[in-house]
Amino acid sequence: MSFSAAQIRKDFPIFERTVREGKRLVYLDSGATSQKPLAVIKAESDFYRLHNAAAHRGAHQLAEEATDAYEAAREIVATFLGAPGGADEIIFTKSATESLNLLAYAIGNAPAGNRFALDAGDRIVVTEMEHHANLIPWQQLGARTGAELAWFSLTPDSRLDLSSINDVITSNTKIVSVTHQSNVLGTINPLTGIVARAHEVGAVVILDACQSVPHMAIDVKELGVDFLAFSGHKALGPTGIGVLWGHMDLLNELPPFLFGGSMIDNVTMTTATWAPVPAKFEAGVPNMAQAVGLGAALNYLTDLGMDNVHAHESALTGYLLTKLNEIADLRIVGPTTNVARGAALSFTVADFHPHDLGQFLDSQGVAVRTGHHCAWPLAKSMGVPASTRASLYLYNDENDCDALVEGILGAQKYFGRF
Amino acid sequence: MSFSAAQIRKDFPIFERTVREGKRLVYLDSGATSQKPLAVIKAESDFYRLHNAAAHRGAHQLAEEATDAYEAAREIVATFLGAPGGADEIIFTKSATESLNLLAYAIGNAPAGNRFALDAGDRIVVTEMEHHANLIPWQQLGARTGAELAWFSLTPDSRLDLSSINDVITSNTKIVSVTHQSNVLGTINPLTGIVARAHEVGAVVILDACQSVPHMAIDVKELGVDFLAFSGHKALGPTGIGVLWGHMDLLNELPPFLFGGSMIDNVTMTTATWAPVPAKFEAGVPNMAQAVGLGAALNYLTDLGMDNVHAHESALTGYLLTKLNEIADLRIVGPTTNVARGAALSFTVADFHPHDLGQFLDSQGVAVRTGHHCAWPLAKSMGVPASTRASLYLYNDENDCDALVEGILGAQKYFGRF
Amino acid sequence: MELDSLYQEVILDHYKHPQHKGLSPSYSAQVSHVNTSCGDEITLNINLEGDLISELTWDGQGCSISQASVSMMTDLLTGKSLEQAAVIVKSFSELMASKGTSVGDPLVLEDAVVFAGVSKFPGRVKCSLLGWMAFKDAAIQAQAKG
Amino acid sequence: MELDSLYQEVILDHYKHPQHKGLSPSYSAQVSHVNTSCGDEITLNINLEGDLISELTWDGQGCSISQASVSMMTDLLTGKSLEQAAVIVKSFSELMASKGTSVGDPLVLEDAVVFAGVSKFPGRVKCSLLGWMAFKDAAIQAQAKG
Ligand SMILES: Cc1ncc(COP(=O)(O)O)c(C=O)c1O
Ligand SMILES: Cc1ncc(COP(=O)(O)O)c(C=O)c1O
Repeated sequence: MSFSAAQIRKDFPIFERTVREGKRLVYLDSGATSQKPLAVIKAESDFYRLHNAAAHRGAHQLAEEATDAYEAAREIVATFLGAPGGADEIIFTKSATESLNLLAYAIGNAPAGNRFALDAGDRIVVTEMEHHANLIPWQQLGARTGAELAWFSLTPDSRLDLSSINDVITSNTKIVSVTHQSNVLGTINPLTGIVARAHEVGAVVILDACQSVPHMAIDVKELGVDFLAFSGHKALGPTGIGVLWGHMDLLNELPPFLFGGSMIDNVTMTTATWAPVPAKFEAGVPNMAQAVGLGAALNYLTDLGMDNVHAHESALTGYLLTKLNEIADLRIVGPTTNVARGAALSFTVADFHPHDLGQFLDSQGVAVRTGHHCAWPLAKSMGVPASTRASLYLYNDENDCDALVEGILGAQKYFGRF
Repeated sequence: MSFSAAQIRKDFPIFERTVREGKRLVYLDSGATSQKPLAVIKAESDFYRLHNAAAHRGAHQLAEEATDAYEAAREIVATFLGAPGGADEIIFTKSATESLNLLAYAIGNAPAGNRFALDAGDRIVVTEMEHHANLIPWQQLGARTGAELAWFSLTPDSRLDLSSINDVITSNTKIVSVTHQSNVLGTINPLTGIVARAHEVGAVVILDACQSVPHMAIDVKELGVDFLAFSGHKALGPTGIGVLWGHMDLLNELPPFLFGGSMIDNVTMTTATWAPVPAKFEAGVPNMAQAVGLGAALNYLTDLGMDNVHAHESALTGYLLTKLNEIADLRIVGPTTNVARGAALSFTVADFHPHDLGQFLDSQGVAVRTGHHCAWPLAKSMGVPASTRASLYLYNDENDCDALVEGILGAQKYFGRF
Repeated sequence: MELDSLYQEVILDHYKHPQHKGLSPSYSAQVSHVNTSCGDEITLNINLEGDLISELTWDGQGCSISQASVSMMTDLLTGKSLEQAAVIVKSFSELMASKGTSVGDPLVLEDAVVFAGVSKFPGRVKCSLLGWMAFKDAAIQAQAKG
Repeated sequence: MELDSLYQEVILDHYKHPQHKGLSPSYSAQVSHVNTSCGDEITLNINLEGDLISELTWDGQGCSISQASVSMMTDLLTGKSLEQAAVIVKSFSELMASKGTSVGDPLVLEDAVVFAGVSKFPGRVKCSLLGWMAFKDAAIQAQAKG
């Protein structure tokens, strides 16, 4: 079966609508959130229609069915990521943002003697291309514990500067948290050296995989990282669901984050002990329908084959890069060649403000994102306070890329006339 | 229009199915989670089908529509609660559990000088009937800050013992966090005296309204509390959405909890400042579809009229209490009269274990919950390690109550034969 | 009635007349386990003579399934070697994970094969296993000491 | 084309030829505001003589809408009293909240009524208001000092 974006689009109800007075929807904002196939929408609504009850709680058939549906979703995620410890290593959160904050707070809760306990002599390492969600939690953890924050800066061609890796990941480094793929630059970071150095000094490696899990085959064993976070809504799944994966032995030692029902072992008025992983990290009635929807999304992706998805996006990225490089006054913010880069393409055009460019594109039915893309320090360090980002996914094709290019040329004409 | 549970049930697709080999579904577990009307299921799926995009982010029509839908939901919640400061006082979380943890962590983040800053000289007050979600976060905050945890115990008739209120809410009390209605006992707590005393000593009052917001008209101004938390899924809404309401001046002073995109004002590699409320408390791409679904749920309730819902449940509670009181060896765990109590009815029957009783009821199509209902300290203090709970909602009627009673009598026969 | 496959007579019999209930005054190891979802509790004393389980006694409260299961287990494992016990525990765990697809090996599990019916009820599997998990734990602790 | 109601000539004119751009060396108050969703920034200097806004200067970067809006605002408010300015700011804020339903009062807003077109684009309302919010802030600070 050959990969057909046109065919795939038929699975996504939103493409039946038009925008801005009858224009075809050219959705190039999947880096912010992806569209949802009918199978996902239906999985979520079928849960409510047929099986809705509180998982792990009621003593009745619906509760059993809800529990089965929720736990089956956990299995799907574990398989999708290749979790060595199976489904129990999968923790459902509301988003990648929560997953990363969970880690930062849980580490902050670690008592002295716990392997995660941090103090003023320790270091946390990130990169200059982090999304705010993988930067500010660590700034704050640093502020609370006294640990110092350090980071990899970038080379002129938008890659991590690993030349002085041993000076960044120092022997007192406890945490290294990096993005797999930049949501702005599209850069895919090489992990092997970082993982090796981090483990050499006894640090854990946390991967922000928001922009990779939806787009390429991931096997956490191969990556060698210790924790991984992603959001369902960027991977064809519902809003309100995220994932944290971690090695079982680390999750066992990590203190809990949110406290409440279902995460306890025993409770008195003044003390509490914790349930085994993953329950320990899932307080309260879970976001069951959303987990089930995410399961359907990952099944949809698996049926297509993640290697096929990736190949499609890669080819399309190459196509669009070539086209964009041909536009006068257009500057790509990120790698200009199609090597170790994903399908997020940010750029500026002459001195048109991205907000104006985005507005013109919108008037043509082309949906992009503009601004600093929640990576303000990166924007500042690149001297590009704002840019326009087109991000591609499995339902996009060359027509969409052409529409973008035409839109940019149209904007040059439209704003040029003044 | 008279209130007809039979008519209302037609709006809930799940009642079209049967359980356990063709039995009618008698759903008496709404205290754990409510069923969903079609309007809610459709609101969530329509969001994905028609308007899905990242709110507050994209520069395109879909993003505008998604933002409008999400913010409209905030307005609906504000109106539903009578928030004096309007929609900006409504913070969307994933659940009541997150709302309460948000408060505990944010308070823990307060620097010296901030009105929320806690230390070893301070006291936090809860009650003995709290759900784990409104107990353990405060235990942990106490452990982190040195603040002492104190609580109201219960009278023999399952009410808060307020006789020594001034000894419980002492002048060094900073936080008073109480449940509006016990999810086990059904007891509705009187708030006036607690609020008056708390405010007299300068403490803030936090209300766990999980079991009241779905069942009665709520006006936060009349209640006089400072913060209120509830979960959407118990109020006909989707899973994965919760609410925290707070007075604007308090929310302004409260430090943030989760860190990431959309909650910032300015960010450098080492520092960050915060956006205005409510954005400050909503990091990341929000659970938009779930917020929209919650909006539809509250609209559905408003259309019926919360006073009508409450009157219906109250009458039904009275009916069921009378019937249960007639059963030999049945002991109500909670107030035995229909005064200041909601529609959660827990009980034990002779020395049948609740798990066995619940199993028999399930075989008859009657869905109840058994166990300690996430309020283990309460269960222990009442000497009832586990009980069976029937909880009623707007779609239940006398037939459902009769089915429960018949089921209990059947269980007595079934287990009695041995 | 499907329920009858859960509440089989031998199960209710053990529930009404629990075996080995009442804790021995001395023990090689003592453990307490709870079922956090329903609050069921059990305390188990194990006495070892060398490799032999000379005595297993327990106390606790819970539903018919958890109580009958621990009662049957103490019957079954008393007098066995730790190796034999491990085989039985493994066989029981597998039965309980079978979701009603296995009938259990009567040569290994004896009367406890009636729990095949329980394995169809996912909400009750935990109840059945409460005592067995406590045993596993107690055996490890007793060996560690001994 | 609907877009034309957003990008009206007078707006693009102010964008290309911003008025009062370049910060005055001295000021009664100086404020900096950012639009956090797109990173637009503006610094505004206000000079008061008694109750009179004698000078408004600014610097910054941003989209055509935010830049044109601050440029027009400085034109409009310079020479006005703080009371008059408050009336104009209120009128402009109301126009921007109107979602395209108001045409604006030309007697109060003069050229700035062209922003009626912008009010139809919810994503751009924040851009239009950036400078005006800065002004409100600066006026308060200047008065507090004076
Ligand atoms: C009184 C009370 N508080 C808190 C909660 C926690 O709600 P959730 O699990 O939806 O976060 C519940 C329900 O489980 C409850 O009944
Ligand atoms: C690289 C990266 N990390 C983290 C996030 C945060 O994800 P979410 O907003 O879904 O929590 C995003 C997307 O917004 C992202 O692109």
